[in-house]
Amino acid sequence: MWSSARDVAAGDLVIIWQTRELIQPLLITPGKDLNSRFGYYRHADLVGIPYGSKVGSRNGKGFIHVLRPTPELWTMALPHRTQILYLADIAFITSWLDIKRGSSVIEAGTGSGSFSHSIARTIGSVGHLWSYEFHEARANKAREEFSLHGMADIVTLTHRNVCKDGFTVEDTVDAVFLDLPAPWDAIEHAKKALKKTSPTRICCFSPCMEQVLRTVSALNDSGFTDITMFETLLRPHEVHQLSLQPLTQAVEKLKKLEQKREDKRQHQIARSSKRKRDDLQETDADNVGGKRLRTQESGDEDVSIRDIPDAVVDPGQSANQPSPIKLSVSKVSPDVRGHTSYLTFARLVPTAPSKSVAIQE
Amino acid sequence: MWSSARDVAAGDLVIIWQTRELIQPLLITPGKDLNSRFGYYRHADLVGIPYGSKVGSRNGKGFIHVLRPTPELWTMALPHRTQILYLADIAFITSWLDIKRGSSVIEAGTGSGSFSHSIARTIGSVGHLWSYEFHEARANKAREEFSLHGMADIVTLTHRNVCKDGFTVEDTVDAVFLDLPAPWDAIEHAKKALKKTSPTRICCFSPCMEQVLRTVSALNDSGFTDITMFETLLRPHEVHQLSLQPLTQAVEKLKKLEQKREDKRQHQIARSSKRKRDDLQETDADNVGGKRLRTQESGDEDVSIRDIPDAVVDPGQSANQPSPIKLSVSKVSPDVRGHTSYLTFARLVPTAPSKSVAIQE
Amino acid sequence: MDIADHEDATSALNSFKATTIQSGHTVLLRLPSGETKGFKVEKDATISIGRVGSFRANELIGHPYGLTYEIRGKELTVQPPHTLQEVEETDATNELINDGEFVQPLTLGEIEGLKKSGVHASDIIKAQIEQHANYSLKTEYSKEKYKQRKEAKYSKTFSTVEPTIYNVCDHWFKKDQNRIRDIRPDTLSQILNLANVRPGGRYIVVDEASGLLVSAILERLGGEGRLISICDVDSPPAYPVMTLMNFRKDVVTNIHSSLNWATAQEDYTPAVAQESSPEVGKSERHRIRLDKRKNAADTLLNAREELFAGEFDALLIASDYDPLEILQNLILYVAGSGSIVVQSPFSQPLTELQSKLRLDPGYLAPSITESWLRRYQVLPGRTHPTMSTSGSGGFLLHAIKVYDDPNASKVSSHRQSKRQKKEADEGNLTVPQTLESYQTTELEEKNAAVADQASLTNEMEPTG
Amino acid sequence: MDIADHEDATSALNSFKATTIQSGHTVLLRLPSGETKGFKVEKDATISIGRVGSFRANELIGHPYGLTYEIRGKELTVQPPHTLQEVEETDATNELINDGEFVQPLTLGEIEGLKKSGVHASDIIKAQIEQHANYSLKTEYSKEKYKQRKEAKYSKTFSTVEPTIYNVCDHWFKKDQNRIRDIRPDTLSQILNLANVRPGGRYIVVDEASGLLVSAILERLGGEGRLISICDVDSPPAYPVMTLMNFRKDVVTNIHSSLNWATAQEDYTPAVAQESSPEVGKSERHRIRLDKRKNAADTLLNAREELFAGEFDALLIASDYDPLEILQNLILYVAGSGSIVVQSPFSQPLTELQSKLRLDPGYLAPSITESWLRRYQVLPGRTHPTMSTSGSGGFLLHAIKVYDDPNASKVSSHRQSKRQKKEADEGNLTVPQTLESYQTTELEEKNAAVADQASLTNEMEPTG
Repeated sequence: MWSSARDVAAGDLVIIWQTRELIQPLLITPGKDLNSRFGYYRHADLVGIPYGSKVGSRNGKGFIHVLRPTPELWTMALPHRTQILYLADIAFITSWLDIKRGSSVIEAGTGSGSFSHSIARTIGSVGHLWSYEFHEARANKAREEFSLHGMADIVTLTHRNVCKDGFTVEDTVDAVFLDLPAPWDAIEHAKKALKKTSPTRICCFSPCMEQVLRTVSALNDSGFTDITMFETLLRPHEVHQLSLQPLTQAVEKLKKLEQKREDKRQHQIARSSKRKRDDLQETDADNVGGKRLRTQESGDEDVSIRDIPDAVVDPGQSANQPSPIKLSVSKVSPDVRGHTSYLTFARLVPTAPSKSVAIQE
Repeated sequence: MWSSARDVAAGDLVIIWQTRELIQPLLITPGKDLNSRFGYYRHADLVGIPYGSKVGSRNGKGFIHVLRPTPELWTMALPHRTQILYLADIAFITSWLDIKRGSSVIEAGTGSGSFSHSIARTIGSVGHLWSYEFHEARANKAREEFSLHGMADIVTLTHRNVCKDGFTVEDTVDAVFLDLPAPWDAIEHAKKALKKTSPTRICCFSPCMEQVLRTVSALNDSGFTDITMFETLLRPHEVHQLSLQPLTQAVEKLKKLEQKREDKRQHQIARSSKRKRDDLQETDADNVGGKRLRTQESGDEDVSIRDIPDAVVDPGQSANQPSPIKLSVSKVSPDVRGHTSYLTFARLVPTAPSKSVAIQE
Repeated sequence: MDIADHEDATSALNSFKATTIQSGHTVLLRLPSGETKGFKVEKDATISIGRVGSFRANELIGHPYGLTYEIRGKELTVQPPHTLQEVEETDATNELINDGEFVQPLTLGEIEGLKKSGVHASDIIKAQIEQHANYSLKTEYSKEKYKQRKEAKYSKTFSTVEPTIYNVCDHWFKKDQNRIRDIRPDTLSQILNLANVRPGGRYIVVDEASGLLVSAILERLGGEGRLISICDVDSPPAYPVMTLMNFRKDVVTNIHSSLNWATAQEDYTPAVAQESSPEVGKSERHRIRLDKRKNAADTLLNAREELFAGEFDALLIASDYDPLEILQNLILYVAGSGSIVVQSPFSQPLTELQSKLRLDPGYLAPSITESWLRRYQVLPGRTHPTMSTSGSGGFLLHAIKVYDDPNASKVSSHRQSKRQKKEADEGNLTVPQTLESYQTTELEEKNAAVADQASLTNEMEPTG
Repeated sequence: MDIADHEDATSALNSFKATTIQSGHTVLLRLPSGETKGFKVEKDATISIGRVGSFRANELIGHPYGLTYEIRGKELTVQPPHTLQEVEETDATNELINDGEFVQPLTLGEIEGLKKSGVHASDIIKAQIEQHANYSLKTEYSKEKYKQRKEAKYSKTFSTVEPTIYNVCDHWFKKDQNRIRDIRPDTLSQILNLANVRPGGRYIVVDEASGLLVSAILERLGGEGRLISICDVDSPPAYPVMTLMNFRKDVVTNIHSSLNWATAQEDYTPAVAQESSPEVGKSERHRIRLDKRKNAADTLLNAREELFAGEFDALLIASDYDPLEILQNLILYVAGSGSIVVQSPFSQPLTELQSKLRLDPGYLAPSITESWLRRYQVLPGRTHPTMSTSGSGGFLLHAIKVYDDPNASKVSSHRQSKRQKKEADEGNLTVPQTLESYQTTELEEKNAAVADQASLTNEMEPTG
């Protein structure tokens, strides 16, 4: 597929990593420039540098990392033509369907090609992928892309409505992957396309439960067995630095705070001044305000780092205080994708051999 | 409900905690004995001790903890007449249905009473629970239990098939909870029983998705709104003590091991003895065996604590070695309940007030 | 229930919370986007909710919560409840629609014109749909999605949201989960049940979750019981979460007291208590101030006395201070067999705590749980879990306070009166009925050993 | 694909793994209980699977994997595949069945008699059902459950399970997840994809997961590529997981080498390499031994040379040693833009590692993920997630090896030939087509700042 050389060459497709949210493919075309918020770069400057290099912009506005494409990076960088499959689903489907070097695979539809790239990588040049897309413009774009990425030998792309017209191969493939709105219409076609001499497998990708129920029923009717269904997700974790404050310190601070306020009050009483009435209340209000502000700040920055007012503690004293417990901790990120699709799997059992089958070696 | 006194009295229902797997209710009946694998106890001995006491057996065979019943402990201790609801579902349902002090609630069916006890606790003596059970023997057992637990004033138990015959109250309750095989048959009845002057709520508890789909449709047809569905689970975490071994130590051990073996070999060559041939292989085999055995042990005990062979290290040297990093870590227990039921919720919106409604205060 | 005074309880209940919207309430409104926002309802004031519109607060006052309204001018019309509509699948697919060619036929100016002329949102959408070149080619699913998006944009409807603890927690969790320490409604409900919070109960809480725990416990007490909260500022903080609950202040004052970490120390004498000089013969103003001060002092001293008397039903902790230190300060005041529930956004502090508590015979079965919650879309034909969910709802540690008997595991130790001894000797050896299932249970380990491995088993959910 | 020799690759493929059961294979059999167990298939031997029965191994040899058999005597009959049966709901409920009265009408002795007389399992079940007093009163669901339970108990059928890496991992995970460090099939699949494991690739692995990673990488290489594994014992360990894969040993030897933590040190000279004296003129036996030793030495030295030459595609780690130390030892040998994947059963070691790596400019975007997996029962009318699932499938840390340029963030720094400079000057400033979507992207922070907050965002799953 992509270049496996150490260094970037003209004509290579590279991945330009600017931030986690900005990962873009780039076809190295000396003479062209790359202009982004993170600076200005010339393609020519990237030729000859090793893959994985950090490159500063010509105008000092930032930097990029120049990476070698992988199907996983491609999934993060690709132009979306449809909703796409992500790592967790792709990896799990590949594993359940036992897709590996040399496998023959069908996928329908091609969509944005996220799954296609991963499968092409995994089956290698001795495997083959038949990919079907019913949307003509998308099919054409995908075909261009596969060709540009050196996958033309591995992938055969067909513009076709497989639910109506079936697949282009028979008794040929080890695995079928259906990402269609109505996969049940393609299941009999899939059965035809699968090999009959060894165990073969199918996966249907459906976001809704009602589609699953209909798919299960169709798979069962077509003689598929071991029908099972999975959901898988990748839960990214955030790392935080947590410090558990010692309580004794808070107790001391509060005692001092109260004493200070009491001293002030006594002082005022002694002076018998006119401004008596408001002082206590002011102190109260200030304090409540301070507390709320702190809570908000810690909310905005990091909930785990919390402080009680430092103003009232003599700096000299803190050395005697127990120090906070520091921990490096993690939790699942708040915005986890909660569902992608249901993955319905089934097997097609090979025809039983006759008793006279010779022992193969 | 249960005793709120500090000390255990004769006639109290207490919870006897022997192990996490063995938690049993006991009605304190002086004159009777409690005989278990963990020793022999007299009820009379438990009278007058504070709740929460650890009590040793008379025959020195173990101990028990004598606890005050709570609905949560009752759920762990109750005699199962059916599959029961557990903490996560009960708590969530209670919260979504806004069940609190003074609430009027319907549940069907009563089952083993796990939900009933929790609801009775939460609504208190000013609330009321109408509980329906279609299985006569179970209804009778539950009625006895409620009476024994001092809940007779809070719970009205009716032996009735609510799908066929509906509920015994109208325009009365704030919330309905249906744990029935065919909840859709009871939804119109539930609507009749709910108050119409304030927002009311319903929850249907169904293990299978097909039941959910049918329930959602019935709720919608009956005019319930905000139909939504949840699953909730409690994932218990195991705590492990983890030590990350320093790699440098392993490197040194391996170097010594190899040197030792090489010395032995050279020694043998020098002696030109007959037994040459097997030595190297033996060492290999031993080592492999040792490795496998260790892995198994760590598998049986704690996967996280791992050692490389200590036999080959001089004890004097370990002081100079970097010490392993010790961490107290946790992970989800391997045997988590993966599904209990789908919780389908909906609201019944109160009738809109006329424009002339007086402002209440 | 063991609550004595039925009548008192009922009256407290009736006055704890109004069931209809009142002037002075802070009311959550659900906007067309699905988001909830809090608005103060004041008699004769105008409530303005951004581009959805504005209306007079009086229109809501006296209404039950939970209704849906449409704003027409400054007036509100109650809307019938929204029911789900079946989506019929047609033969249309997205096959022939070219990506990026999804043209919007009405210009923004045209839409604004329609809106100003008072055309109803659903008609604008319909107009858009009719003029949409590709609309009929799209599948019903895509159409529905498109319609919903448009509806959220042009709709002038909103609903009032009942201030249940579920709704308030949900609102805050979505708005700023850090401020409530990641406590999701499901986790909150577990905290309340694990701590056995019930009307008439007595609880201690350390709430650094913006008052979420305080609010939830007060809601569950419903006016009957006691709550002492312990904070790390010298005066009780204003809890932003509590604002949305619309409790009656007088009832809350009766059942809730607040101490701080200094005043909660037995060996500490608060400054107010040091007061001795009666300071008679001062001005009226001064006397009022002194009375106020006296009341505050009494409240404080009473709360201290109550705390130190102990026998609380449970201790609930959601704090950034070392939880072990908090327990060392407060465990004394929890009744035997009472619950301890500690919440943390991270598992690590609870892991450390559990590994210490399991060695302490004063805590029975300390166990850590994480709550898991999943919400589903249940539109007909399109049932699936929601695409985005909250990652974490925080972690809980639960344990039961017990009284150790250091001799119990070795030899038998009993307090026994002669009468009890006699009864016991006469008693038969039959196993009580409630324990009959026990006889057949196969146990593989002694309980002492099992108790040590406490963390390895699922306490709350025995398989059964 | 950039693989040169198409023919070689094909032949390697064909010989890597037999597609039918062969003598010498260790075959997983799925028993009626649903459990899988490994059995060695040796020509002419008898395979005994407990109470299910026994049969001659020859009956399986030459068959494709995945068939279901029934044991009749010592013979196997291939069974047609099992399909799901629709459960019809009747009006019956469990309402009238009294708990505890579910009497089994056939005694154990009677059942044994039937079994010995060769009655078919399904007939025994039928007989039991017919005599079951309450059976007709039970709901169809209960009946189905009852039938399944009985079937598992009396059935004499089993299936052969194809040794896919999924099946082997699943088998080990259920059998003893500790020994494979909690690596569930889904987590394993993510490891392989994150590390970009592909035919022809070159990988370094530290596998303390009983050979699961080694097996999975070899399976993915399919005979083409290179794998160096580094272990903490002096000779390569026997990997129990690999036994079930039934790889051809000669192909594995060609693509897999093993070093240990001592021989993987550049500054260490292994003892075998110290050998200098030719020791000629010894006995035949001695010479054979010397040759063997010479071969072992060559293999070791070649593996060292290969490792130290570097440019590996990825480094995969599943180890109890401090992962930071492992990286410090091996990162040098990973190619620029190569992947690092570290697995742990606990999040904590990866949390520590991530907090260090994010400060190291040699690692791009170190991020921690946990895999989540849920399996469903999909019997018609009874679709729900399985009641028991594995709690944890372990955690992964993924990062990309990059070459830092300390000046890059401050000033521009370029290697530029004159020719390139000229081209660049002539080039137009148009943004390349593949970047066109970028122009409209709104970014709120500079990349330097964003990169610092690396862990706070979901790397692998951008919303889109």
